[in-house]
Amino acid sequence: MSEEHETALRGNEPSSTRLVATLGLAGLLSGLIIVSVFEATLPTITAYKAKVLREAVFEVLPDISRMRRLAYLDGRLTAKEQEEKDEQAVFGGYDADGRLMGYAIPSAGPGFQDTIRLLYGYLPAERKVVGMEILESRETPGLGDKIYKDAAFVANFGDLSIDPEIVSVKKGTKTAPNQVDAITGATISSKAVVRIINEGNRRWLERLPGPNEAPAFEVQKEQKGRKR
Amino acid sequence: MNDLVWIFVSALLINNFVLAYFLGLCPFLGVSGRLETSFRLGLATIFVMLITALCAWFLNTYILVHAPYLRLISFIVVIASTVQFIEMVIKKLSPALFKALGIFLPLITTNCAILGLAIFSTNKGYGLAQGMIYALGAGLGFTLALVLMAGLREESELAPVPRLMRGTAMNLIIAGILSMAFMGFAGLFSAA
Amino acid sequence: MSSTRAQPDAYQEFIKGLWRDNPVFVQVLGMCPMLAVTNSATNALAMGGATFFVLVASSFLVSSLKQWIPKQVRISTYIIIIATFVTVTDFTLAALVPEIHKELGAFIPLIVANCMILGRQEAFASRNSVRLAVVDALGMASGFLFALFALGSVREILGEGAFFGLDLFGSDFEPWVIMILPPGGFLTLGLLLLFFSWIRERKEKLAQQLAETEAELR
Amino acid sequence: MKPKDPRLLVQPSPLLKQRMTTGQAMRDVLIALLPATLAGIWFFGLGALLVLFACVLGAVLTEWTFAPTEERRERMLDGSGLLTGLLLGLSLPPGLPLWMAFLGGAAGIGLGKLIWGGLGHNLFNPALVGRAFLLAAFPVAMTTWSPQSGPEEFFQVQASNLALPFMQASYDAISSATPLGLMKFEYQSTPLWDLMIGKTTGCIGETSSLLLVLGGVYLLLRRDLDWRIPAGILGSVAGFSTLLFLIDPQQYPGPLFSAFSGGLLLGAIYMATDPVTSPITPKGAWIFGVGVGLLVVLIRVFGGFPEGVMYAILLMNAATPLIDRYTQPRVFGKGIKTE
Amino acid sequence: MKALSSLFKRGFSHGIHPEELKDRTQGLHTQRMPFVERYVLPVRQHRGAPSKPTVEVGQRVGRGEIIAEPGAFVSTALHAPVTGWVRAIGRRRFPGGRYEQAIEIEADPYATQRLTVERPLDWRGLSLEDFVPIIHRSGIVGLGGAALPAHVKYSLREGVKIKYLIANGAECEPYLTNDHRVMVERADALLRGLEILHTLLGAEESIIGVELNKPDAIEVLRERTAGDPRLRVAPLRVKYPQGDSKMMIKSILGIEVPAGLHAADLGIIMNNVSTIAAIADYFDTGMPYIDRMVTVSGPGIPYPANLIVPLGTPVREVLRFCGGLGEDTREVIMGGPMMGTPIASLDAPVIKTSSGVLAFTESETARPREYPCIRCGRCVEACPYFLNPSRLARLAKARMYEEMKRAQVMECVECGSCTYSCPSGIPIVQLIRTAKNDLWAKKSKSK
Ligand SMILES: Cc1cc2nc3c(=O)[nH]c(=O)nc-3n(C[C@H](O)[C@H](O)[C@H](O)COP(=O)(O)O)c2cc1C
Ligand SMILES: Cc1cc2nc3c(=O)[nH]c(=O)nc-3n(C[C@H](O)[C@H](O)[C@H](O)COP(=O)(O)O)c2cc1C
Ligand SMILES: Cc1cc2nc3c(=O)[nH]c(=O)nc-3n(C[C@H](O)[C@H](O)[C@H](O)COP(=O)(O)O)c2cc1C
Ligand SMILES: Cc1cc2nc3c(=O)[nH]c(=O)nc-3n(C[C@H](O)[C@H](O)[C@H](O)CO)c2cc1C
Ligand code: SF4
Ligand code: SF4
Ligand code: SF4
Ligand code: SF4
Ligand code: FES
Repeated sequence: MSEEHETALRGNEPSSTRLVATLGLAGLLSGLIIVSVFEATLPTITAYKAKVLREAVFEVLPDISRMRRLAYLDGRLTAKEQEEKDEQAVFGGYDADGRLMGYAIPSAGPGFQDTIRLLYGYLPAERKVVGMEILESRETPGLGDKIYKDAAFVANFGDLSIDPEIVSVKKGTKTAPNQVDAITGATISSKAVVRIINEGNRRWLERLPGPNEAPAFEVQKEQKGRKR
Repeated sequence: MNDLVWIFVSALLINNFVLAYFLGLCPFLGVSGRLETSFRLGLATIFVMLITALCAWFLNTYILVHAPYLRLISFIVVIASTVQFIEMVIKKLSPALFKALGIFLPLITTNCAILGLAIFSTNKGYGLAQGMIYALGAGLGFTLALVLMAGLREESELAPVPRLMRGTAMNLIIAGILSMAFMGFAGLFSAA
Repeated sequence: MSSTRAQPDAYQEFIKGLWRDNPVFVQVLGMCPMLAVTNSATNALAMGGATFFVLVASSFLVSSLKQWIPKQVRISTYIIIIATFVTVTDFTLAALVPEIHKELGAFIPLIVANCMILGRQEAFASRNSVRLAVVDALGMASGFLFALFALGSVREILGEGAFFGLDLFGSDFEPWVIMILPPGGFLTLGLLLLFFSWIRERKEKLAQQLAETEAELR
Repeated sequence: MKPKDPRLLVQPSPLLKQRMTTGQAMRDVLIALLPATLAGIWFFGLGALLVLFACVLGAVLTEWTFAPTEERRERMLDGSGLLTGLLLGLSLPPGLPLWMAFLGGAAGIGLGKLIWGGLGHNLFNPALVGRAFLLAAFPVAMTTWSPQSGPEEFFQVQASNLALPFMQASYDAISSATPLGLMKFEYQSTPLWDLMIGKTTGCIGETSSLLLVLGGVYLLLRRDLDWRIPAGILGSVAGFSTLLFLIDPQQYPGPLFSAFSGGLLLGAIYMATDPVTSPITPKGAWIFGVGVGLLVVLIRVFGGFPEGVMYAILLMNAATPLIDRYTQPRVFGKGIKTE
Repeated sequence: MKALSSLFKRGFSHGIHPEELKDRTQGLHTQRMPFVERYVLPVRQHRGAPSKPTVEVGQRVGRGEIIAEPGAFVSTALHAPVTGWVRAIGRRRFPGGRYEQAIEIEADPYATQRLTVERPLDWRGLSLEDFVPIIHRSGIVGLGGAALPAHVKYSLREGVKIKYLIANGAECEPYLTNDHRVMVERADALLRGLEILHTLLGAEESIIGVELNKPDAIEVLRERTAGDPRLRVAPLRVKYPQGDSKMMIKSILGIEVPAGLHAADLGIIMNNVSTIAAIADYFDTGMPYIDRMVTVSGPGIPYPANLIVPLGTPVREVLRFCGGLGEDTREVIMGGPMMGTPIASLDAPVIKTSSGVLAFTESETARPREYPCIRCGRCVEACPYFLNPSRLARLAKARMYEEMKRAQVMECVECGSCTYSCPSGIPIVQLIRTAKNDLWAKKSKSK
């Protein structure tokens, strides 16, 4: 390095062991600091995540009173709170006395600008979508972002039949129960949302058991923790 | 399969690292003066990115699942050593190239484009194949932007650009217009 | 060095970073991770704040540890130090202001990549007394903060017709969407650079004229 | 005895010049655009005229303000600023608020021309830079297409035109999709003849294909534009879309529709051919044209926008320096081995 | 005509088609210009070193007598165009404004102006080695514009075997018709000259290249050369710069002379038709090069003509002989409008390269203001050497001369086609000249 630097740290050639030692020390220290901060902040962060998730689920599944995470493990849904890498899961929504009412299904796909992640509520009994919430998107402000800002558009998904599949139509031409009024000027994002939900259905519907054989909700334990 | 295509196109054009994410601006503004150099730096970056993706995937699957908090540090260490390695190789193979790239190879080490790649593909939860495709797209996109920029800059050097405009201000405006043009790729292959 | 001598220096160092060679407007360093999140004043401030903390903290640490860091591994050490602080910041923000953290998303870790921070360690902190290093860091960081804030404000005001999220021009203002899109970032920064170099030139001209007139008066 | 001589000029050779001048070229393009312009005004009413005027005003004022005082007159005279304004105006929706049109003209000249050093030094097409700016800044207003006004309401200007500066437009007529929009999102085509004569919605200047072609022929005869570029564009668009059409006639438009709809003709004949921002070598011109054509179809068919001409041209503009560099012909007598 | 020219597959690409404007003079039989009282003879009318005067002031000289001998190998002799007295030897101002050594001769009004020369010598039996010094003293230079002393081309490098001998009758510049008249009226001289060179250079074939706008010349030469296997006439498309040696060689032989080489290196010798005729005259009559054929034309000239003018005749006299100058004249040009040079004063004399004297009025000389280059590409499509004049001009304006070298500026022959065709009125070739001269200067300094 430059001369004045040599002088700056006035040290004659240190031994390689010292180098390693220094690095090791630095690594150790930083590791310590990081871990402690991590431990300190973890609860708050996870709590927040959970809160956001809860709100989303309760948003898309209007009249449920409890929820739990249902992971798809070797061919069946099993209640399982903490998540693992690349395991697929939905969220079961239950009424007060623990009967399963519907599922909140996460799904994602390409939008106009970037990937759109959303969560939608599905009632197996009526084969209906009853709610949709965008979790993440980078659509254009003023156009694409109407997919979550435009109440009218979101309302489309409040009571939407999924048979044979959901289709988006030009604004104001909705006739059948499985149609969605696209946003004028943002047809592409609208279509994207619809496509993403359809794909979610394609992936999940045959995996979802009917209300009665779905994993039940152990009422007593959970009630304390998960009161709203 | 289909989503692999989209991942590639998205990284290459729609969400070009330089023009949409502002990543790797230092080399973008610093090196794009000469076409030759830009091209080589681009290639170097592609290479580093591919390796980064590989490392990122490895770390994510085997280490970070147990110690998520070490993500940043481990990424940096791995990437840094990779670049060191490349630097040595290049020094061996073509001293000329090494001269041409000057301080920029070390700069790639801490270049946000590289780190960004690792972090983004982690956030998006990409697997190995997806990650590699993503890296390839991002690298090529970076190179594309860099090369186009170099061509434009070499040409505008002959023009009587207003004195105050000269230098970085001009380059940023050029980049802005370029990024406007790239908006044309938005929605590519996503509109079914 | 004696504090009496250091006093003016310190001030100089601070001003230098804040204005004369402002890291962004003059040196144009370390923009990348930043530009992306300057689409609103709030985000800009948050990002600036995070960078501020990291820069000052690492400068302090590096300058106080400089005797013990062998030069062969200094860069790696600096990076480790910086990365540590960044990670800390990341977690802290996530815990304290989750909404903003969501906005800034993947860009906080990228502070590590910011050339400016490493640059300061290498160029200044590792060669100067702790207090000078810190003052310098404060200056640079404030300069950086200021630049990001300027960018963020312009982009938010034009792009959303709002400032810190509160509406400025009433409901039927037509926002300039481009300002919050990537091209807006480039164009705004470019024009700001133009603007500041123009101001600097004006000042120099005035200074000259002043000197000349004084010379005449004598 | 000696008669007094005339005082003699001493100019360097060559002492003959052909008559064409750049100013004349610009004027030719203006003339060529006149029919299509008038048609546009006729179709969309007084509002369209105001939009055009606002654009030209924005462009010319900007040019005038930033020109060095001594060069002002000349810069105004070469008419390129005027042309930029007009071409920008022709590529805007007729219902656009005037203040946006003005802003577009200013942005086009400012970002697209002045900062590069003025006429001849810009590397992106100024009019299109202006349009791209507007499109990205005001996507809604820029994609709201007010229907054609019949002769009787020619003189009533739409409310949206008259929106106050920096304020939103309120649209009285409900917007109707352009032929391309219909094609892309509803898969319904528009009769070819309507496209030809311009009985469609769309930008002010893009509707009437016939008149645009007419102007193009005039420019060709005047040797003002490089025929290779329009040829390349239209050729590749036709070819590419024929291919897709054969694959799936329901979903993809046929070649004729592709060629005559949207801004393709306006772009191919008047904008891609901007000499300043297109390659100088003949080979380069071909590459440029084909490139634009392919990008247009790519964006129209697989992209997020119903229309891609503007972005296609801008992207190829960006590539032009590279194209020029790699299509330099071999200098006479170079690289020949002497036996 | 068009159909005919379209028949020609070969020929060079690019180039321009300026108006020919030859019709006023191409039909006119040549006249001899009467002698005037004073003659001014610069000692440097050719490329290379100036000639050395061999006479003093006051000395009497006879028409055709040598008055200055070659100053070097690349140089030539100078002979008295009239019988009279040397009145002055000193510096005079000349076209281009530089001062030059010149010999001033006052004609003897009573002299018979008969040639006073040593007796004509027989070329048969001469070898090329004896031939070169003879031409060296003949005062003959390349009349195609390069003004290279003729003998230089004939002193071949070792091992060069001459295949083709080409007579350049293209006369591609507008207005000029003197080569044309030579070919029509002095076909025999031309052919005799060709025979001399053909034999001495040992060429395999001799070709006369003529542009299609001179059908009569083509016809005459065709019938004169009919049945001679060594000779042929090659009609050429009307196109500037058809007369440039490399372009003409491309058109006639389809050979592309490599950059940096001379035609001679490929075994090709090219001479202008007038040069060849001059050589014939020298051997027939012993007359050295003292009379020059000049086309006097242009809108400023009342009575255009093809004149045989003794060297050194002041332009003023030539113009007076052709009815004086119209007072709307703005510019008087020596040589062709594409490569010639305007003169500052009418006292400038006719010299060996003055192929024409043209008087231009406002309409030719007016220049519209210069616009910036709009990259229209017309210059690119004009340049016969496939350069990129637009880029060269930009670089020149940015003073990036070294970069220009990389852009092959040195291949430019300064034909001016680019400037002619530029709608922005950019003085491209002028910029190129400055750059080249600068580069030459650097080169010679570095040497
Ligand atoms: C700058 C810009 C951004 C756009 N962003 C979106 C977007 O985020 N989502 C979308 O669906 N359409 C977007 N559009 C509009 C699409 O290009 C396309 O025109 C629209 O989806 C067509 O819908 P329509 O047929 O209802 O007009 C955008 C257009 C522009 C010019
Ligand atoms: C642009 C250009 C045009 C020329 N045109 C002619 C021409 O028309 N006729 C001609 O004899 N020489 C012409 N020359 C000169 C020829 O290249 C060549 O030098 C000449 O014919 C050689 O004969 P000379 O040595 O007798 O002049 C031209 C040269 C240049 C550079
Ligand atoms: C010192 C010198 C030597 C030259 N020798 C030759 C030669 O041997 N053969 C030749 O064809 N041209 C020779 N020329 C070439 C001239 O450039 C002349 O223009 C040449 O004929 C090519 O141009 P032109 O043919 O168009 O006149 C020489 C020029 C110079 C200055
Ligand atoms: C055939 C032709 C087409 C042109 N097209 C455009 C154009 O599309 N946009 C524009 O701003 N100027 C255009 N101009 C005018 C001029 O070239 C343009 O303003 C320059 O780019 C300014 O440097 C055109 C000029 C000609 C001769
Ligand atoms: S004047 Fe020169 S250019 Fe013209 S014909 Fe004669 S030699 Fe050729
Ligand atoms: S300037 Fe060109 S023509 Fe003149 S001597 Fe040099 S190379 Fe030959
Ligand atoms: S003057 Fe030179 S550059 Fe111009 S056309 Fe002739 S050869 Fe080409
Ligand atoms: S002819 Fe003139 S304006 Fe056209 S490209 Fe050449 S130099 Fe530029
Ligand atoms: S490359 Fe320097 S901060 Fe991104």
